[in-house]
Amino acid sequence: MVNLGFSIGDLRFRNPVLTASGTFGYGSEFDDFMDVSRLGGIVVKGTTLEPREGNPYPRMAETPSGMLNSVGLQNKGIDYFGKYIYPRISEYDTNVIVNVNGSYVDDYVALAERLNSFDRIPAIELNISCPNVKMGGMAFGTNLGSAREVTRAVRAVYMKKLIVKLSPNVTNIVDFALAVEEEGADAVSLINTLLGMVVDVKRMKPALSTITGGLSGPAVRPVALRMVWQVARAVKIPVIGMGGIMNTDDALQFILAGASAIQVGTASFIDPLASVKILEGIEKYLTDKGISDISDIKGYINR
Amino acid sequence: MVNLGFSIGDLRFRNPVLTASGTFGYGSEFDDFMDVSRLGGIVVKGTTLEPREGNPYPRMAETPSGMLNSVGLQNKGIDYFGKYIYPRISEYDTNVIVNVNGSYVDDYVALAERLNSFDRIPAIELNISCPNVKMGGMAFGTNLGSAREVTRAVRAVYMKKLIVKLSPNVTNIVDFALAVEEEGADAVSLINTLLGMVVDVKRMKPALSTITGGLSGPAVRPVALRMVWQVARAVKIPVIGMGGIMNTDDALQFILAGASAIQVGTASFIDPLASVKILEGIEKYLTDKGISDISDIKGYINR
Amino acid sequence: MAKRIESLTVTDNHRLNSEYFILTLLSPGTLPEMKPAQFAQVRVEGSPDTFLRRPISIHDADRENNTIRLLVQILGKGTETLSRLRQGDQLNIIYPLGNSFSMPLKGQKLLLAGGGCGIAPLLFMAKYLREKGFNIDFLLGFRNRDRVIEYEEYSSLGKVFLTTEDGSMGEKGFLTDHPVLKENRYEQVYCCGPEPMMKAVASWCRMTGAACEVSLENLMGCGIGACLCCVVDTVRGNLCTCIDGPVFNINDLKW
Amino acid sequence: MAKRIESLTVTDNHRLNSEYFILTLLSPGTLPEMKPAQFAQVRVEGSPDTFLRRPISIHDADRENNTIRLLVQILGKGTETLSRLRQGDQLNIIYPLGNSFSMPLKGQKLLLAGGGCGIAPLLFMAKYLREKGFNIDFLLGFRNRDRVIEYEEYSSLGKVFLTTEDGSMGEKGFLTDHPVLKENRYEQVYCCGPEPMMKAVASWCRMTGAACEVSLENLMGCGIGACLCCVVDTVRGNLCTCIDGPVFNINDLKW
Ligand SMILES: Cc1cc2nc3c(=O)[nH]c(=O)nc-3n(C[C@H](O)[C@H](O)[C@H](O)COP(=O)(O)OP(=O)(O)OC[C@H]3O[C@@H](n4cnc5c(N)ncnc54)[C@H](O)[C@@H]3O)c2cc1C
Ligand SMILES: Cc1cc2nc3c(=O)[nH]c(=O)nc-3n(C[C@H](O)[C@H](O)[C@H](O)COP(=O)(O)OP(=O)(O)OC[C@H]3O[C@@H](n4cnc5c(N)ncnc54)[C@H](O)[C@@H]3O)c2cc1C
Ligand SMILES: Cc1cc2nc3c(=O)[nH]c(=O)nc-3n(C[C@H](O)[C@H](O)[C@H](O)COP(=O)(O)O)c2cc1C
Ligand SMILES: Cc1cc2nc3c(=O)[nH]c(=O)nc-3n(C[C@H](O)[C@H](O)[C@H](O)COP(=O)(O)O)c2cc1C
Ligand code: FES
Ligand code: FES
Repeated sequence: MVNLGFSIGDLRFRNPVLTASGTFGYGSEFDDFMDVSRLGGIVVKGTTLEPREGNPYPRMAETPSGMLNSVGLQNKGIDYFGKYIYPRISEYDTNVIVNVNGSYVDDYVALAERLNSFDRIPAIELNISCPNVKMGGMAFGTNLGSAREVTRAVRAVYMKKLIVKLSPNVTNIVDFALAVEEEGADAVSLINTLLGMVVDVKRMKPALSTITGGLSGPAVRPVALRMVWQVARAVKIPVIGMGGIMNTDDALQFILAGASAIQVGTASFIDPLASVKILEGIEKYLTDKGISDISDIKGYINR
Repeated sequence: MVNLGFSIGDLRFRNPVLTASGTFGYGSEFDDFMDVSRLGGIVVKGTTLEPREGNPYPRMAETPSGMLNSVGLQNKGIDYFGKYIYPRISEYDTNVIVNVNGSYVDDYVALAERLNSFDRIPAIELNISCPNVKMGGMAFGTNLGSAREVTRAVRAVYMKKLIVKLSPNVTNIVDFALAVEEEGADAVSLINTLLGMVVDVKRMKPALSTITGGLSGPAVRPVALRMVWQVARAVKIPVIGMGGIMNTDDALQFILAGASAIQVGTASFIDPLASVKILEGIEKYLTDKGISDISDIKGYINR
Repeated sequence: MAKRIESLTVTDNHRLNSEYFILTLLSPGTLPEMKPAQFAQVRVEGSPDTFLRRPISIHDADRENNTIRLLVQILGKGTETLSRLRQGDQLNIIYPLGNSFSMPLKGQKLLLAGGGCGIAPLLFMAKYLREKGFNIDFLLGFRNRDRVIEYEEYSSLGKVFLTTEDGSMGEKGFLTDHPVLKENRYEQVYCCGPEPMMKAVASWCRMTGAACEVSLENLMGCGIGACLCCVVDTVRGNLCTCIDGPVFNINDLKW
Repeated sequence: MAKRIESLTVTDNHRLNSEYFILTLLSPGTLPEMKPAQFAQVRVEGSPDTFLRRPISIHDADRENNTIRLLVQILGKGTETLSRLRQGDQLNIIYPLGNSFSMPLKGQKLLLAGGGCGIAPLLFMAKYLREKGFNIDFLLGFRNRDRVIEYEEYSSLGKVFLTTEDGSMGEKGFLTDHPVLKENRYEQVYCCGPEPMMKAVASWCRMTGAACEVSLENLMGCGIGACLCCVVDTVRGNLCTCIDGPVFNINDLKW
């Protein structure tokens, strides 16, 4: 038997394959295809205090080996989540993590406080990197002072595991990782989407209603991998890597570069089974190589 | 007849299609395929004062819709250039631009001074964004103070047109564009490559000898286009856009977003004729639409 | 109606004209239950530029032979690649997706209106309605005579009224210009096609008081409600075309 | 020898075994002049993951029929996609690229040594040498009997000495284990194959004083000297495998 597990502090994950926020709905969208509970965890949709309608259509454009989105955190707010989604999602036998968003520090804090009381939510992912909202989001994740401030404030009220999700749209992501680690983050996850744009030449207009959006998919993988490698060498807390992971080989790249776990994002759109296939693939890889614990290959390229 | 030309100050380009430094050799590599003089200009290989061997092999990795390189400015130095390459390259009836590199401000300055005397070189492109050298390069392009300093110093000695090539590996590229504009740059070109990485899972090692390298090709196009759009709205000097331009449609995206001209980079590896095809394609597009001057569509999406 | 991912075998790729073709696909097992207007998310292999799946309506289903048919218009790189599929090739799809047209009330006078590739879901719907004993009229719009497709197929299921933009077949003009709309009092209209066409039909329905459902064709990231990219602005806020649609009652839309 | 970009027509795709196939390609015009060890940069269409062209040696050229042949080993996504080409498909290539093996001196005793897909350029070279009146010996290495390819072809051009790693055909072991190397005094060796094999041959040549040229297989970005990605560390500094090579004299290499 291969040990695939990892931990954030005393929170145990049975394997290192999670799904990325905004790409896996609330899990139930995938029930027809797979047993969601097999995963190490799922990170649900970006959630805010109040309901949000998100940005106008069109919110998506296809790009070479990737896609651009500007959903803009459409969600029904924490009340609706607590009442209608939480009971259903609590049935999953895996770690369900809520992706937490706000326009002001107070929003994040209020939301995190509310989430303390959700027994079946053992961790939150603080999204300070959403490029698709006018206020908050990436503004926090691209300014060291704000990143510190919001992490500190949330840390002060949130009792369980705090993961901070970093923005790749910065000169030096390591500075941000170190800053949030210092402010008490239990783990960091990266990368969120790269800010990008597509012009529809036929219509002579931007493809997205919001002009710019967030780039994801295999196109960004080399950038994501580089950042995960840089951050993993710098921080002591676990690093959850993501960005363009489509298959086992891609996932292993991140683990070899130092990630403790990975999140599968856009890949789930192309193959809803991507996450479980990757999980099986990692297990097979380790078994074939006679490696009994995944931690043996974590950061291997640095040796 | 369609007017495709554009100018940097009083330097006239007959059309907006240039080739990107490091991807078109010294032009002669393409003589068998095309008449290089048809292009608006060519930017030759990154040049330094002294000869450089570049980084060890492997220096390249394929990525989804792109490639990673860490050539590291291999070139024979300015003396060799002046003696053996300049005479040959001067035969081209188009603007030949030298991409200028250094480890210290003084290197850039010395090289720029030398280039003053090359009559057939009407402009230089100051590369403050090479991610593949240990000293200089991107270090200048990711620090506002250094970017200013090197631009100012070169401006003080260089008499002809000064283009500054910006790095995309920054939080806010507009700040850099404005800074170098203020320091006297006649134009900006962007983007250089995004810092990325690939791990060879089979060998459990980084694919590149240098671990990280520069990502180019269509994968980066949405990021490049977004940055060109941001910069073009902020500066008054011409913006030369590049990053993943493979065909006419891609080139038009940049022009519609505000670029005065574009550079074709990695595309020339896949199709050595890419640049002339794009030139012909732009001309046809304008003719078909009955547009007589390309400047009529420059920045059209902002209207 | 569980969704599934399945690789089906192309048993036929029939070219209708320069723009349209019909793929016949054999399921390796038994077809799932499917309803009219549901669609499949099709994986386009071998096309470097098609990263995402492409949504294509179920045009027809043959439960006896476990085959489905897709009517596809060549629009860009994805559909162009699909047009080159050959017998024996595999096609990976996720299906059936989305809601479906609602059932009409007994005795209602029905119109199935469509244009372009929007006629695709109408065939499946017509067969469904015929099984339930309904009579149907079709109102189909094309650019010109050469673009008219599947005239026979539809004719065998109901009365077909045609418009072409240049008048080379049927009535000249757009769908809503057809005199049949003045001569008949349709009570329930099912519509699919280009947005301007659907909007015209919708406003005609509003005028005449006919109930109307339209099947929308938004850009889709996932097709299963996971990405929230395919939204349409409704009176109940942003809804997903892929799971809350593709069929919407026009009263819910802000048209 | 001007380089050109050309779309050639696949007239045959012959499968040798699970790993190797030979493509025959018809030029739309007259073949360019080509020399042994030159290669083509092959565009792999329809493979979402192959962004760059793939370098493949000219295995054979038939000037009368204006066809060339490529011997390809399936290694990854690019070559796998090429293996599925069918008669009539188009293949876009840039060719001929690179330098070539040098001519031997009159009367020199020659050995053409290769393994795996490294035997590809040796056929072209052998034909070339035969035309010039040279006699040749081949020393070819394979993993096992089932992997031996084109034995007849090479046999018709010279004496073929074989090694297989498991001894299932020819001598057991690696190329340099073959007794023919002890029995003969080769003066000029042309070699192509996996790097460890070429290094072994090179050191044997150094030992015996034979002149030796090897054809390298580096990763290539462009194939035409524009990207500087394909460098090899030589006594004259970093040189490009694509234009300064693929053939290098072992005295220039730091092996
Ligand atoms: C629920 C649903 C059912 C559909 N059923 C069918 C069907 O049965 N048969 C059929 O032929 N097509 C159908 N479509 C449309 C089909 O999905 C698109 O034509 C296809 O995705 C185009 O892919 P492509 O790669 O060929 O074009 P691309 O190269 O992606 O695009 C070509 C051009 O078409 C535009 N475009 C592409 N997709 C859409 C879209 N969905 N809406 C508006 N503009 C678009 C692009 O912006 C671009 O300008 C359906 C769409 C939906 C949402
Ligand atoms: C001048 C030259 C001539 C060649 N001639 C032939 C020939 O005649 N027949 C033939 O079958 N092959 C030849 N090759 C090798 C051929 O180019 C590669 O096998 C091919 O590019 C692999 O592409 P792929 O997409 O199938 O593999 P990929 O999916 O790109 O790679 C699969 C694996 O092979 C490794 N790999 C790929 N290319 C190379 C390389 N060039 N060197 C070392 N490792 C590599 C990759 O790192 C990876 O691990 C030649 C190469 C050169 C440089
Ligand atoms: C449609 C879409 C919606 C997303 N929504 C969120 C979100 O709500 N919160 C968040 O932190 N990240 C969101 N992301 C970013 C992903 O979680 C992930 O960081 C990013 O897509 C990179 O991974 P990938 O390339 O594997 O998709 C979204 C991404 C996509 C494509
Ligand atoms: C192999 C290679 C070498 C490069 N060398 C240089 C260089 O010497 N100087 C420079 O300013 N940019 C260099 N670049 C960057 C390109 O000029 C260009 O900015 C970048 O590749 C983005 O454009 P593209 O996606 O069209 O290639 C190089 C790029 C590649 C791929
Ligand atoms: S297409 Fe993803 S939610 Fe509808
Ligand atoms: S492959 Fe580009 S220089 Fe050799």
